[in-house]
Amino acid sequence: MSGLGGLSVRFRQSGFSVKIPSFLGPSLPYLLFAGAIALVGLWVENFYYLQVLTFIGINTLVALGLNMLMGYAGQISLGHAAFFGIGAYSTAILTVHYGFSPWIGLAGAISIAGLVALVVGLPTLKLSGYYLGMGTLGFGMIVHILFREWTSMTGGASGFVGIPPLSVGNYTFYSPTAYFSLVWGTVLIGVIICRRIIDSRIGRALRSVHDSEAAARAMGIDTHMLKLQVFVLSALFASVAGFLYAHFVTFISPGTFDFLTSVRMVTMVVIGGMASIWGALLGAALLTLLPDWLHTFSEFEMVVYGLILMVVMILLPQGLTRGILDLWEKSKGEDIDIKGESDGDSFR
Amino acid sequence: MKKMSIKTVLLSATLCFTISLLILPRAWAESTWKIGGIFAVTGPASFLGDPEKKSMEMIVETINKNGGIDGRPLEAVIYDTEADPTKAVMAVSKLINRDKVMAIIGPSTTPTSLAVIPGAQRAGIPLISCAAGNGITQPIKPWIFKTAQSDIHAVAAIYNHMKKIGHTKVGIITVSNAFGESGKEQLESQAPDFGITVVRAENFGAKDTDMTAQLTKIRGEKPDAIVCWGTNPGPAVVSRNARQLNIDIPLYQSHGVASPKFIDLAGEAAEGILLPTGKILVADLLPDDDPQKPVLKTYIRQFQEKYNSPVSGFGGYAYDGVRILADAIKGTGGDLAKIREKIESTRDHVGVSGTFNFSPEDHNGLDPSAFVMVRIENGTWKLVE
Amino acid sequence: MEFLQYLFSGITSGAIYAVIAVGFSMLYSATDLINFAHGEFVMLGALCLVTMKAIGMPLPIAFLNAVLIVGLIGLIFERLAIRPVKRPQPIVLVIITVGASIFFRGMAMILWGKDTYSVPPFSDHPPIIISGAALLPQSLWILFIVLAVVACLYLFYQKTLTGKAMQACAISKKAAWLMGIPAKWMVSLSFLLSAAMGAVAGVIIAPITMCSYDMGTMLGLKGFCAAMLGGLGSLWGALLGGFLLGILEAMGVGFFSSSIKDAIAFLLLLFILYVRPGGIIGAVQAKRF
Amino acid sequence: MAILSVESLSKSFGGVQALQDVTFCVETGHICGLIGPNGAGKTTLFNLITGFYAPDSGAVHYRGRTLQGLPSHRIVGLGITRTFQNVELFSSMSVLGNVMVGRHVRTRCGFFRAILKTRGARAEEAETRNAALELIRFAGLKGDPEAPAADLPFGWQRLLEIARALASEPSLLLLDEPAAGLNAVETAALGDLITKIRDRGVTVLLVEHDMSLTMRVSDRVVVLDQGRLLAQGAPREIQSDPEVMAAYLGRPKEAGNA
Repeated sequence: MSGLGGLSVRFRQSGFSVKIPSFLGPSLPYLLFAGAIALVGLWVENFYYLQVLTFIGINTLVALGLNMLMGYAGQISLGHAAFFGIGAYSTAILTVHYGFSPWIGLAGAISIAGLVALVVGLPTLKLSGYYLGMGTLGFGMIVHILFREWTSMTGGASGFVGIPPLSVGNYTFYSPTAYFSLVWGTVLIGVIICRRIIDSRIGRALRSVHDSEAAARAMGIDTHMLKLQVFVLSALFASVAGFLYAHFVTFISPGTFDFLTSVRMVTMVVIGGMASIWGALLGAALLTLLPDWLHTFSEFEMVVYGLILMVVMILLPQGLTRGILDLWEKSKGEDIDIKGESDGDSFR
Repeated sequence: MKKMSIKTVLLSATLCFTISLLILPRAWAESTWKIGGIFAVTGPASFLGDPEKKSMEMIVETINKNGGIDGRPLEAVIYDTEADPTKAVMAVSKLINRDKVMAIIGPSTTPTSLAVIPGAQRAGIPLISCAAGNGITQPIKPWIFKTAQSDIHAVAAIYNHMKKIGHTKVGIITVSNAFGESGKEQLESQAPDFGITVVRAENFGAKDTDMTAQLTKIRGEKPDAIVCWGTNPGPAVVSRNARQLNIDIPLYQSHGVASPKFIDLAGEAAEGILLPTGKILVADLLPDDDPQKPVLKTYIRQFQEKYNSPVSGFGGYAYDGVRILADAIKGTGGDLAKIREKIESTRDHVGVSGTFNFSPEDHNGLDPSAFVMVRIENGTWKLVE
Repeated sequence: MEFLQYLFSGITSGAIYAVIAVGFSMLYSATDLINFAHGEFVMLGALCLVTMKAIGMPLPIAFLNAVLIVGLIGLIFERLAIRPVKRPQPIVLVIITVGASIFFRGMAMILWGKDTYSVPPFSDHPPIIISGAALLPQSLWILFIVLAVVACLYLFYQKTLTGKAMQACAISKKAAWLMGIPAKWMVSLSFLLSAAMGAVAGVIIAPITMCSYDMGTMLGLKGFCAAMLGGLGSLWGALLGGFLLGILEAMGVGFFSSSIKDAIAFLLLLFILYVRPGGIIGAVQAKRF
Repeated sequence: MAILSVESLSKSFGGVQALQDVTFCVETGHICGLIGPNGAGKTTLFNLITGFYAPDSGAVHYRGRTLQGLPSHRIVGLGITRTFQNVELFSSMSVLGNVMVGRHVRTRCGFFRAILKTRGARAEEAETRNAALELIRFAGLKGDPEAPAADLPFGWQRLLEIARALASEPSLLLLDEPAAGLNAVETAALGDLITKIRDRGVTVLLVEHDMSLTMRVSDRVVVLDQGRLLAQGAPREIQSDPEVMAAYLGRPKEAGNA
């Protein structure tokens, strides 16, 4: 078929294929994506739009990690705002209380979040379905209470002020364009990491666990350890996002890392599409822009929010990305295989 | 796994462009004084943001009715932060960079104010916060002002009243949010100045439904009085629980519950409760020579005419903020540095929340006289000497 | 004397958690589902009561109307949101019910506005004082009503045919379907009953907790922790779990510090999930895999 | 030398005694048929060997090592893989993808190597791909390996599952009723494949109801009935053993009454 020499890109259905030189092949989407970032970064000078795009970038990072956990490994987490918070508070405490440089803060954020994810993940990931949802929710609540009550370290409910901005040598990432490119550069690295994991042996193992845990175990995959590794990976993504958030807004308060934020993160993955990287990007963008679109009738934001979650989950279980692609294919007269069984045996 | 359908390639490219196109800059007019407002209109702090938004819209309308400022009308652009720091930061940046406002009123809560201060400072835009947290104006930040009565004055008013009656031991119970923490800090730090010792400090969740355990612990320390620092509905539950435990020692509340809603919620448990409040609640009981009386009267009349709902002291913060800003804009032609100067040098500005005397060292401009002590007697507020 | 007061305050909040937990367990025992929006049904029950009383209805009629309305809402919710799902895996249902809870909260905010309402207690004689510790009469009302309701549910499950059919559905929908039980209707019926249970909870706790559009979330989570503590699916377990949680919280505040009050519920939840998912009574073999 | 020996294995679920004191062994390089009427305990025995269940008593020895208490993914590492009675394919993946997952135990690329895309990882990936393609051809699966596994006809899905199991280079392959639902042509092809597998040196334990297939390919046959070992021996002996016939067809009535 397609050895390493040339890469032929083939439409799944219509057999149309175009030859692309192989060294360019696998990294084409990244180049396009990087090009898009650079273009938007240069073209948009208005600080507000850069700031909105930066927040979208930070949310995308979280969505990418959660997408690996929920979309590929099929494990739900209702407490991921806790890792987002751990990342933010670790760097805040390390840089302000102990005077370390922000990059030590980053290392601290990653190691603490990773450690907590390991300790919490071991027992939690033995659970499944509702119990896993409740276990992660309980964990998220406890961490939120910890942020609020540990006043000496976290500044308690009134928040943590004066987090230093990021700087490399004597160049500080003050200007929104600089921070925009830093965040979206991290997102690009995140996308490459996810893509490489998905296309590797680990990615296949993940999807096999999602499709049929029994068969995966029969193929010698240590499903519990694998779920734990992905849980830690998604926690690291969230903590890096927390680090970037803390140094961007230079103020954090427990309210930003509560249960509603965890639900918003899950919504990003759900809307984008459970097992698609670009879906995570789409979901993050939509969710970050939603309050902006709704600001005129802000009363309805919660109603619209709840509706989106329900409607997407009921009608488009695979999420908007796949939904749109399927509609696009349907409009081209393709026959798409509708996976849902007939109504008769939809019982568990 | 080498295969990659062309679809994802096109999808990723169009995705990034659509996002940036979605939020194209909209054209804006130059002919009005554009000021921004960010309040927690919905969400947990809506009892603050909602009246503040209404008051701002009302005062802008009245200013424009009598000719605007230097002949140009005032235009208010108001966003809802839902008391969420991230939304507040985005709203401020939208006001500054897209709507190109010249000054900002709000936000309503302390955490959101602390979150937006760096942005306003960097952009060099005067911001008048409606939150009470002390960290907003301490240490002094050139562009940041505050019209809400500070917790320092509220605690001073309570402790003054206690000193007069001879209470020396106090038990405090505070809500576990920013307002509660700032109150607890002041209650504990100012106590020695009035010869009072805090014998017990407890806290409760904003949504908690039963505080009898905390009150029992406080009662065990035999204090002379109890101070409850929080915003509805928590303090109403505390008052009821105190009545159930028939705790007969006096119960003080904070200015956070200085609104008719508290009496309605606490029911007859509100009888005899003392609390500091802006003069707005007892406007008609004020002696006629009180300079604030006419301002309060007009504010209350206008508010009830426009919204036919009871007035709340919190709306007054935004009302004063806009009036101070309007006076400062006069004659400066929109030069932000001059406006900042004029705000900072505002003297004897009689507002709803008190008489403002700003100075380079005091960006709140209020003193304990902004507060008066009231007692709740058969369902209404009564001034206490 | 203080211990007794902590015990009484524990009983008061325990009664609240218990009556909500029963709703969770009842739905789980009948449909094997966990409804994260149950807390919002409690809120809707309380706010409906407020509206009914505002119109001037006497308490019993208002009580009945609130329960009927919310039960109907539960039925419509199941019909529109739960039944159409093609492959009802837990992950899908968790997200749908969480979305529903946000949706109901948003609607309540629009209909009832943002501030808090108070409701007079059912009977207004003063608190009962036993050697210095005060117990609210309202919590006794809650106790009696919840016991009565649980007794009715128990009879309904054990004695009536529909009750047994519902339990059969939970164990195996396919088998029940083969036996001619309209499984789809059973699920709808159990949602109606669970929503009605939530409304009952909302109405009887309203005098203590006061009601606002966002009271449902924390109460719902605490109710779930109580249901898990007692043993998900067992009605008596829910009662036991509710009171135990309330008393433990009150003791925690009394003897440690009030800031850990909320943490107690969730720490217990995690403990139960990890060590003994069946809960104290372990009535239902909890599915871990 | 026996690659697998089962010693007085017993297992009961609640009141049901699924297996009772079963002892037998499978010679290396042999195809051992395991037959018995429904409910004889064949699948339970299967799951005990692969570590899905833990036995009540007795032990399973594989190459002299006991499999007691080993998690199932370690047992596969030792070289024992299985297929399922009702095919358990990875529906979201392609045919090639499914077989490549089979290679999991034989490859080592972890998270870091995958992220860094080291030369070793890329080489291992290419090698996995080629091995999988070779196995797909070996199993006789034609058509596009990139096609989704769920689109394959049922017969081919069975072959795919066997190819996937082979991908982990097992020395003992357990087939759980591979011929169920296949027509005559597909069953014959399956028989050839099983013998080809044995010729590659893989010992096969075959649980199957299709007598003609089992008798044709098996070197030895073990018969289970109600959880007990009934008989074991060469296919011809088993076919003529009266006990076996009785277990399947029931005792003939005493001659004389109609």
